[in-house]
Amino acid sequence: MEGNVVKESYNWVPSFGVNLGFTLDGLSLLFCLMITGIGFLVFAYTSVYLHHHKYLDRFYGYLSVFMAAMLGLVLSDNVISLFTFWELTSISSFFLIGFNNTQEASRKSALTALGITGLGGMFLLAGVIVLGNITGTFSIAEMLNMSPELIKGHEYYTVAVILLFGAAFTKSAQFPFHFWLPGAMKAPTPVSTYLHSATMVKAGIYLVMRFTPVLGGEEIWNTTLIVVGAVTMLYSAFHSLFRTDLKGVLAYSTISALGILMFLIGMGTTESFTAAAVFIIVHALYKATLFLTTGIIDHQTGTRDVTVLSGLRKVLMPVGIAAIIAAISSAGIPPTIGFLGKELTYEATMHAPIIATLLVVGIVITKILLLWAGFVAGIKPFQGSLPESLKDTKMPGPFMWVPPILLAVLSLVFGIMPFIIEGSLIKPVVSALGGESGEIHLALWHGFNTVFILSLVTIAVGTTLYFVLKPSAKLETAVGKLEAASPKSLMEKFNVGFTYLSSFWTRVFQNGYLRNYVFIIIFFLIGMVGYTMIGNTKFNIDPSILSNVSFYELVVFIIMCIAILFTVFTSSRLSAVVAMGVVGLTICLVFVFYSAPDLAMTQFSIDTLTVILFVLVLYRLPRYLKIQDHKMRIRDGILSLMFGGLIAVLALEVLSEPVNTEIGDFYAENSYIMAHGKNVVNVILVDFRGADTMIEISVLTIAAIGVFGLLKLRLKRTDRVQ
Amino acid sequence: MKTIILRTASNYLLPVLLLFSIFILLRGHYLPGGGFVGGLIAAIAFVFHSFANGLKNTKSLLRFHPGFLMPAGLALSFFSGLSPIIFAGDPFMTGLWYHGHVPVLGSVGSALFFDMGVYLVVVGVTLTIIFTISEAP
Amino acid sequence: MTLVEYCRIVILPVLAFSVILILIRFFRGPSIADRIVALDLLITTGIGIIGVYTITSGSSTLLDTGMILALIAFLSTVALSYYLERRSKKK
Amino acid sequence: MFFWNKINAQKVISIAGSIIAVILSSYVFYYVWENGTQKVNAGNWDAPFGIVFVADTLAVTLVLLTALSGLAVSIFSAGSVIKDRLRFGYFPIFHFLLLGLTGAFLTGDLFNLYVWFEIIIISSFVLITIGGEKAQLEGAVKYFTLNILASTIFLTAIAVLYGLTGSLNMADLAGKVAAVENRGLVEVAAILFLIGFGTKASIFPLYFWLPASYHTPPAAVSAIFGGLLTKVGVYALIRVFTLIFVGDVFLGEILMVLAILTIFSGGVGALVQNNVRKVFSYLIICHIGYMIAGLGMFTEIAITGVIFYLIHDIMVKTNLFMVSGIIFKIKSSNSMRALGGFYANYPKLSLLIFIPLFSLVGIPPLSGFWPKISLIGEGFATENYWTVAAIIFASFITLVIIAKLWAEVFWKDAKEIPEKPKFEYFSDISKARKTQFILPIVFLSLISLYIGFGAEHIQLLSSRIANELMNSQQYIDTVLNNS
Amino acid sequence: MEILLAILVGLLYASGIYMILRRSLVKLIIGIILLGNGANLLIFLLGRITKGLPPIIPENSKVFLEAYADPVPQALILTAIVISFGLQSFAIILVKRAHKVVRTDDLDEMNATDEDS
Amino acid sequence: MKNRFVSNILLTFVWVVLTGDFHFSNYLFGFVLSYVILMVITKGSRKAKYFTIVPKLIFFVLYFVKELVKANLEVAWEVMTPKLNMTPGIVKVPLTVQSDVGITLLANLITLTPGTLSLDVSNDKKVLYVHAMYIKDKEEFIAGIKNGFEKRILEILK
Amino acid sequence: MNIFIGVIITLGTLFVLLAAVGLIRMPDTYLRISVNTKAATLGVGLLLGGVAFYFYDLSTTSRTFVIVLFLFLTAPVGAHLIGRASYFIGNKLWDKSKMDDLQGKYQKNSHVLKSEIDDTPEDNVDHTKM
Ligand code: NA
Ligand code: NA
Repeated sequence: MEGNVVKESYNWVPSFGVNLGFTLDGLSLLFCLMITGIGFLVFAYTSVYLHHHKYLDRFYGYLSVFMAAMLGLVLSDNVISLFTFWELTSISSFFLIGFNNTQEASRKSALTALGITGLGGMFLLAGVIVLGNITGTFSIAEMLNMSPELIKGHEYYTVAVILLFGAAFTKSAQFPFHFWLPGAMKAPTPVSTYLHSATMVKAGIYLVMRFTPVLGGEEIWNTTLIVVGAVTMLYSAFHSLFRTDLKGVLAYSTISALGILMFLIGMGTTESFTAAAVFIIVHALYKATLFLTTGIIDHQTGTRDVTVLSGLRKVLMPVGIAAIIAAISSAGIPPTIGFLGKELTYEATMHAPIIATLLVVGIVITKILLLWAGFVAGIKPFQGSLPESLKDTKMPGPFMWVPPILLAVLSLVFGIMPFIIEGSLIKPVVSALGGESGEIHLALWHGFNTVFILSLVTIAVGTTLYFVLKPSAKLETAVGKLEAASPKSLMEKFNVGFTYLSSFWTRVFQNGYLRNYVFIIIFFLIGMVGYTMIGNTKFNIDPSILSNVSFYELVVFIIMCIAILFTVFTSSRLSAVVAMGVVGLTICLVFVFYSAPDLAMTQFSIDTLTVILFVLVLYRLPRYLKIQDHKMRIRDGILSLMFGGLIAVLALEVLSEPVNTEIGDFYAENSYIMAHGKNVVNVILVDFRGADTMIEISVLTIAAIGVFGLLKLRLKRTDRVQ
Repeated sequence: MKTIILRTASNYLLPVLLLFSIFILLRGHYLPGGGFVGGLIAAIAFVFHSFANGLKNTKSLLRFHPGFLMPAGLALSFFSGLSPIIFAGDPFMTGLWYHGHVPVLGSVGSALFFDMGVYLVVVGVTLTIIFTISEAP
Repeated sequence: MTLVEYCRIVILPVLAFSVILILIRFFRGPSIADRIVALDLLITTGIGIIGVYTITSGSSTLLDTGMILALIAFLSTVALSYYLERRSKKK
Repeated sequence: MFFWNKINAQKVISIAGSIIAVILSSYVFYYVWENGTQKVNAGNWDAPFGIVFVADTLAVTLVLLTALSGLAVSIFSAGSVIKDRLRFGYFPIFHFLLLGLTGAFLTGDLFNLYVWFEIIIISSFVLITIGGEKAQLEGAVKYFTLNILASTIFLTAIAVLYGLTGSLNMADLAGKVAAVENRGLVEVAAILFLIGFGTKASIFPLYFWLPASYHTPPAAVSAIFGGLLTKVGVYALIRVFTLIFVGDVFLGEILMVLAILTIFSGGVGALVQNNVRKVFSYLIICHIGYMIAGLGMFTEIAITGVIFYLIHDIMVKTNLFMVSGIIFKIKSSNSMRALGGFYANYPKLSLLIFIPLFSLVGIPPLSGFWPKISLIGEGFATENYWTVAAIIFASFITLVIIAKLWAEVFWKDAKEIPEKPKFEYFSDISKARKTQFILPIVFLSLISLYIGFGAEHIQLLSSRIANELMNSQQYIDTVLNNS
Repeated sequence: MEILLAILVGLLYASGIYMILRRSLVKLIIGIILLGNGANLLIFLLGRITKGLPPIIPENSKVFLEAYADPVPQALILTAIVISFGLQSFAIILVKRAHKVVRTDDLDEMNATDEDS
Repeated sequence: MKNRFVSNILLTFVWVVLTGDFHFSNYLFGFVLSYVILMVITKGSRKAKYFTIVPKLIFFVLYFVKELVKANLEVAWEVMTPKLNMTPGIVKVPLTVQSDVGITLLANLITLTPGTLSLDVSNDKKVLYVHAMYIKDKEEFIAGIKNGFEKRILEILK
Repeated sequence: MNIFIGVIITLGTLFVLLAAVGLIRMPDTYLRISVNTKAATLGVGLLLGGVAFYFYDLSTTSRTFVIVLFLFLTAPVGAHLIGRASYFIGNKLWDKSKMDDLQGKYQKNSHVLKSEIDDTPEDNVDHTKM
């Protein structure tokens, strides 16, 4: 399989360079096997787990969609289709987490998970687009074939890396985005098994691995991965100590494992790649097993509280065996593959490019804590005496207990015979990551060396810890107090703050007061137009345009000014209406003076009608309000005057520009000769621009229908609510 | 307003106003006027009549709902705009003209019918609005 | 001085002056009826101004506007009186 | 109008008319697609003297979309709008509105565009007030005032432009505006257009009328408003800024800043709403921001994204407001707090609704996703990082909001809402009427799916439109008969 | 005269906006009307004004013999005036209904639709 | 009476068309001519009304113009002189005319004359309330109206 | 001819001016309405007569004639209505007025106008009590 690549492609949106291109290489194969293999077992397991559930069909539907999406994700050669499947996994995960959607907690977790992974999705989208910009292609294969210097030297390289990390860290629950994952444990256990430990959360790992050959190797890439991975693994391994819910323990240990993976990839050596590849398998096997057994315990006993559970080996023996094997693998005790994984990890860490010693300390502590977590999840429930309340616990059907057994057995088989996976899985993965796959040789026994000593220390300390420190509700509560500073609550606080900001912003602008809306709009207009005018216009108002003013024109001007001011400032509505009549008359006179008899006539008729309308409505309207707010008036007055002044200056500016009467001249020349009319204005209205008039009378008609409806239509009480 | 003077005056002013409105409509193509102003004046005539005689009397004078004038006028305008497509194969609203001189009107063409449509719509709209308001509680 | 000049230099200013006087009444009121009367007279004067303006501009088509003013101006008065009456009835 | 009182006849005529409109506009679309930009001179007067109607690919695409939304909402109206409203001219005015939109897309004359805008706003005034309920009237007063204000500003802009050039024909203006020496005045005119159209398109800080009113009329009305009314403002902005005021850097920057603020305001607004229709209303604003951003970048690819988004948005927003209508019909409420249980009780319907909801989010490969590739890509290419951030923010917040809505309305247990006496619940109505509710949603959802999965076609279309817009000389030559 | 007309236009715009910014429904309508008048007058002014030469071809002539005012702005304003009339009548009725139903003339009290519900 | 008038108008048109001169003066001339012809050719009692009313109408108009000028000057004097010497008031004028047209005509003519203003007619049509600027003597004022406008109106409307 | 036109136009203008002065000077609404008719009748009539003579063609003559006719038809109706309305809204007569025969003849609610004062004083419009 090594080096063999299977390709299949279908052009989807070629304009974007988007195709459904699928490539099966070593990396894809590893993930494909996990997805289909564990998927198959989970499907079987679910048939019993949700046997009588009303919506089992729905559940299978979502699960199938998820599986398809996940496969698509790891097989895509095109980053856009990769993103598409990425989002589909988020959405199907949303539906699966929220499967018990009538429970508030379930909905909330689903929302949180979608929120975080959705945010990551946005990063991914931006990231792949930037990558597309850098490389000029959306095809991963083509990116891989490009000279890395071209990409890494590009100015957007860092942006692309940050964006991709954003996507990967959220999806793979890295600190500080990790908190959605424990929340996602609200989903039915098969979901937790499948999505939140084995597959979906590894999509981020996949992404980073996939792009390691393209973007990896730079300091920002490696350091970020190591630091984030290290913090994540330590932080969540530590946190798993304080859980009493089995799934909580598992969730935190999963996060920790994901951190380890990031950490390993970040080191960027063949050793670390090998370790990562092996650890993916290790983790998938033992964590899936533990989840499945936890599911069985939950399903059969009705509780997951680890402080209550004990002695179940007496009633659930096969399950117990699977769980214990998984726990041993998790602890890295031979002959499980877990041991191999741990050894490789220590080995790789010791050769880390930076601060190797510190990192070794970190990884050892993490492993110790994970040992504890694995024991608590896999051994503690089966150990000791069976409490009275759990005496009636029955074995579930074989579809439920066979899958974990199978997985547990695989942990053993691969541990004992690592060559099975060496050539078929590990080497292809490492070479896909750009490592030297030739150097790899997997074996359980590496000899007595530093790594082995570290392993021994890990096991010893971990086991001791297991016996000393029992999970307890007290501890959980105690650590709960620290929650205030955790990323989750910080995020929640941010959430609250942002919601507050949102409400505030919305209320400030959308405050319900029409006058404020108008004020803002006009203010905006003045600002924009004023800025432009001050910056650009010449203020060269041509004095020749100001033809002499006759006395009667001046009088018309004065009357109109006074009438307008009177309209504005009178305290009687009726006086305002009458004053508007005066305004109308003076406008009419202006039209007469300046050669527009048609306009004068129309203006006057319409003014008369407006007065009539007002009069018919006015006595049903209230008198003016007696609200005196001088500050407001002055503010509005200044704004209005600025607005008016702006328009006036604008008008004068335009008037000093040369005039072009081409169109009017055409009308005038052809009005009689071609359109048989001598009143050019009328000819324009009914002929040259008759379309305007046609529409205009439609406007009038609609207005009339509207008025009619507005006044005549009274909804019946029954209709009012419709 | 029940005053004898207004009522009587309205009886002689109504025909004068209506006649005047048609006059204004017809001469619009040559001199100031046209469908808009004509229609507005006709509408004002009826409104005036309703002030003097009450809405009921004016409505009975009209015999049909003024709202009917709107679709009628729209249709007239629209078809006079459509006529060139039908009769001459020209685009919408191309002027069609009867080439000959008709007393009073001058040339007769589709534009005149268009303007008449405008007139009817304006009358219909204005009266609908004002009558509706007058009737509303 | 020709007639046109006479109209422009003497007649129009006098009419304009009358308009200012009427406007003073409009402003002073005191009752709304006074304002309506002032508006009415303003329009009538406006017709006169339009008439004289046709002489100064030599364009008699502008008289058409005068016709409209003469015929429908009083409708505002009718409407406003109608309003005043109904309002007083309500009291 | 001659069938004033025969409601059933009105319904049939309305739907039949809408179907004919779809057929006609499809034909015109096909014709223009095959033969390029077409024009018709109204009254046989050549441009720039007469009014010219120009069918370029953008125009016919929008006309086709209008017809499609029109058909859907027409059917939806037949089922959902109550008799009394129908008796008072609902359908005629609804079709006037569609006519107005079509005319606005097709006209090549600026003043004629104003007149079409007026027919649109007066129809929308009537539709928004028809029924005259308290909320409707309160909303309408604001809607009315701010839209009139916008129209006045638009008219002011026309006055300035006419004063500068003496022309109203947009193609003619393209040349004449370019020749004006006083660039400051041209810029002022452009800003006036920006404010006039921007108010209609509901960009920041001009959008206030929208959240104040869109949730008040019947859902069918909101649907057509939500789908098309703001878009005609966007269309007008695209038209004048690609044809008349081309490539002004200052304007581009302004558009970009406004786009970011629009996205933010719409997004945070939607976040804090409880009423489903208000959520959608704010999301309209938020997503208008995308289009304005693309216009501000002013590259061919960005415009392609804008057009793609426009096409997607028209379909999906129309659909969502119809969805809000069906939700209201089922539970007599649009409050997210009060609603619940849809998934349990109406699983098939829920899955149907899932399509427009998540198309809106832009979950790939649903329709809202594709244009983002162009927009984000061009955002980087033109170094508008804040805009990219805003687009990402908007996508994210839309996701969060829709997921929340899904959780509240669909997942949450059905709450006991006291049954409104005499409310005609969805379960009470005949099968035929249920079909009238659901069929249009299915119809538009299918179109949305097509836009998503057949993105290649839409992308081809969008890029052709963008190409035509960026190379406007061809449009100008067609209109002015230059050869 | 242009300068006076420009001032008038400015004043009409200013007073229109000022009235719209008040709280009373009636003032709102008056403001809209004033604003509309301002816009019409602006078109008129920017279309350049000409004294005493209406664009009407003399009786016995087929074309203009002397200068004439530009007819285009006049036609535009006519259309705009009539449209505004339609809108204004609708506005007046809307205000009447709003007042009747909402029972206030105070625009500040009409903010229920903006509140979160 | 109506028939006569219509005939008169028709004949006028015939005249105008015959002469082919469409000027205003020709219309007027045609009208007078056909009026005279009609007057000559019409016989019987019906003749009286139409043919006596036209001269009366003319005289009436002249009378009105005279009153108009007189009152205008009167008011002009009042306005110009610095002191207001008016004795205004509202006078109840009993009506003899009974027809609506008559009452309206009377009232309007009174109003058109400066200085006087018809305020309203009582609902039973018995009295007209007139506001006047100069009421030296109430009876005299009433008589002035009754013997002036009202008498003439009665004659015309007979 | 021009001198004749000048004279009648001047006269017309003077009458309009006097009406305007009258409007200012007259002490009550009714008197103002009364002087108002000056401008509407002789003032504008003479002015337009001048216009008619100036242009001296059929179309101008008929138009001026029509304007004057319209004014004569409409002005008194308007005056009547506004005068009546002023009485309703309680505009008082000038205090030097000699008499008010209208006192107490209007009914407040029905606006019926009687020719004699009858026995419903509580319903009568009475300016002395307002
Ligand atoms: Na037109
Ligand atoms: Na008098």
